[in-house]
Amino acid sequence: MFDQNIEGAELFALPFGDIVPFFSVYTATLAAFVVVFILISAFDRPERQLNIVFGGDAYYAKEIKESDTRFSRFMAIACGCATLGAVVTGDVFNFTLFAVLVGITNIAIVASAGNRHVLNAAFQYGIVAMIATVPLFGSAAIILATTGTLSIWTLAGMGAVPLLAKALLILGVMGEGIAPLYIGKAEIIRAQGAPFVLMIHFSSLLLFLRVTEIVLVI
Amino acid sequence: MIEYIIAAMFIGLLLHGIHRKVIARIQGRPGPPIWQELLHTLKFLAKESWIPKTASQGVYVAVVGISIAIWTAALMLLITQESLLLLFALYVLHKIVEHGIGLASGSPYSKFGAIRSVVSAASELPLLSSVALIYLITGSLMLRDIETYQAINGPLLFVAFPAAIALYMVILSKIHYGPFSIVEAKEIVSGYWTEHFGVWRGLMNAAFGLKTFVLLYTFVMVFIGPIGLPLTLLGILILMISLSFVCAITPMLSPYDTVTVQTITTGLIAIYIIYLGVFA
Amino acid sequence: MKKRYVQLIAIISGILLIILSGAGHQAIVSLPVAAVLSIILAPVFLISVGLLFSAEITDGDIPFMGY
Amino acid sequence: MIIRKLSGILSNFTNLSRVYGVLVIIVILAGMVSIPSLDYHGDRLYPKFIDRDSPLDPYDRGGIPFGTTTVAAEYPENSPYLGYITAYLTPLSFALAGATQHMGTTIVAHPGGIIDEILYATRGLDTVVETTILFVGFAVAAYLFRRRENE
Repeated sequence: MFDQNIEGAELFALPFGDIVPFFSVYTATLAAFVVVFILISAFDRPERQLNIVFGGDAYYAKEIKESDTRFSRFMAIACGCATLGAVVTGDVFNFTLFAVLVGITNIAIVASAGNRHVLNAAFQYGIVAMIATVPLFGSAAIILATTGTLSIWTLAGMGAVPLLAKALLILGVMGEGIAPLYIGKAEIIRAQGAPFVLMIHFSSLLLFLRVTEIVLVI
Repeated sequence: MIEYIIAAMFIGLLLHGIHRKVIARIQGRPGPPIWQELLHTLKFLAKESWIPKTASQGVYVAVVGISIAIWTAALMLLITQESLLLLFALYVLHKIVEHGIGLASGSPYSKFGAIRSVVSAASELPLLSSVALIYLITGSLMLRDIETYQAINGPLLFVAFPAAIALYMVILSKIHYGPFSIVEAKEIVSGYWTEHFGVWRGLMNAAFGLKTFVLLYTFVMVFIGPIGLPLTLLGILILMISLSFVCAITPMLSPYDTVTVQTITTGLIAIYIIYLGVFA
Repeated sequence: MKKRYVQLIAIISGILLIILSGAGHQAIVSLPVAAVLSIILAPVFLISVGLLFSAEITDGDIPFMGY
Repeated sequence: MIIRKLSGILSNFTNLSRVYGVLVIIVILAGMVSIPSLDYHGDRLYPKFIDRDSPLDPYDRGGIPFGTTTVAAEYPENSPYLGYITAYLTPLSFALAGATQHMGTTIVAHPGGIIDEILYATRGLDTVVETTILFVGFAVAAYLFRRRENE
């Protein structure tokens, strides 16, 4: 059913009502990476950030509170699961929902940071992520109105989706943290807890990869 | 399979050496011998290695494995003639590796490298526009279809010239000493991999050799076409030398200027794609 | 990790990789399967071989936790 | 130089939402032009037949509880039990529906009501994700609130 010459052959599809998650060679590769990173963020302990006292040769290692780690870890795993959903789902609306979930969990991961600078950046990024829901859902609405379906399986290869919907979809995912808006993300990443912070960047890159595939396929 | 991996790593590291040599010669220095990077890698392998106490151990080790896996996968992709889009995905995932390497140790120096790597994430955008343009022209992203297309219609280099420029820029931003290589810039010690030493450093060196080989091979394969292994290797060598020339005579841009230049390039190509798709 | 375990991992993954490579060429295993398996095995093999190289200096636990 | 100026704007994260807003506006303005060329395909959307005289007004599906109810689906072969409980009302709802004409306005507040909506549109996973988004939002808010208390 799904054999586009864009992302390789279909390997497996899960008939799950109207939302059919499917694995092509492409999405299966992405899903494998997501699983690896979920495992890393679930089981790895955070690093201890070293701070240098400028003007001297002293340095000290920051300690992370156990309670902060727990929340970040939970949110990182949630973020990983949302990314996994976004990667394997076979439905445009479902994809946009997972994208929004990724946006929220991304901010949650750094919510425990004590650094004012990081929190400021997270706030700005949160505003963008919030605005981004408008183009995201707008694009899903336009796709449903103009084609009558949201299933990527049905839409694949039809070329029926208008350019406007594709542009809005890309723009929406961009709002979840893609260049050239990376500056917000770059500042956020100064927060500590490597396995969790890594997830912020990882999830938005995977969203970007998946949206590229969707836009090319539909 | 393993023989391809080892051979590709070997050639890639040799290309790195040639790169350094050409740059040195252009700048009027004698430069290191061309097998310097190979020796480097072997030297690092034989060094004492451990994991820093402040590091996040899992990430610290896993990123090394992941970087090898990513570029092995990219090589396998070329061998099995799978999708170009998947290659794009692997390239983007390489960003995570850079990032993870920088963050894992907790050292402020490598963290700077990691933050720059996030900032320079715009370097993926030209590749995206390149892939989209190729899809628009050939109607397929499978490498085998692209080869068939080129066997009939001649090299893509002329038909999809903007895509070639974009991919060239992408390779340029991944090569050492280039105008866009802010991530490995020397003013932040060794960039993101400052804290990876010994075995880890050696293996990463090998993985990055593999990366250079795969990227250059893709360029030749996609834009010039199936021309046999010896000619392809010659093409890779010529491409590498041209890249070294660019690296030797251009200064490094500041991080945000890099982002702006790459974004503008992508924007121009995107406009060209929309023009092709809508009006032509 | 003790040196013997690393040695064991290196040898097993190395042999598997060589078998895979041979099977791939003889078309006993299909090319994509061989490719996927070697992608998984390659990092294991290379890291364990690398650790063995450096183990010349530190016999005992490799890699040990440093400073 | 224009590149320098642009990177100056991009490098300040307080401009982030403004830059993004400008991008959205550009795309939407460009998109406005193309709207007349889009045509509406209502035929394949999930259809609803609204019976104004029913006490369950906007939500009346008709059909037999635990029997057949005509429900549109994208892939009917994936949902063999589609519409199975769509027409089901809890005893309380059933009694209310007999007593008043306005049951339809409150039906989502009853057990069976909201599930009915989900199953009717057969988009179960969407609703789960939506709820998860809300849950995560609450979790973050609660965490931030408690963090302030601790300090």
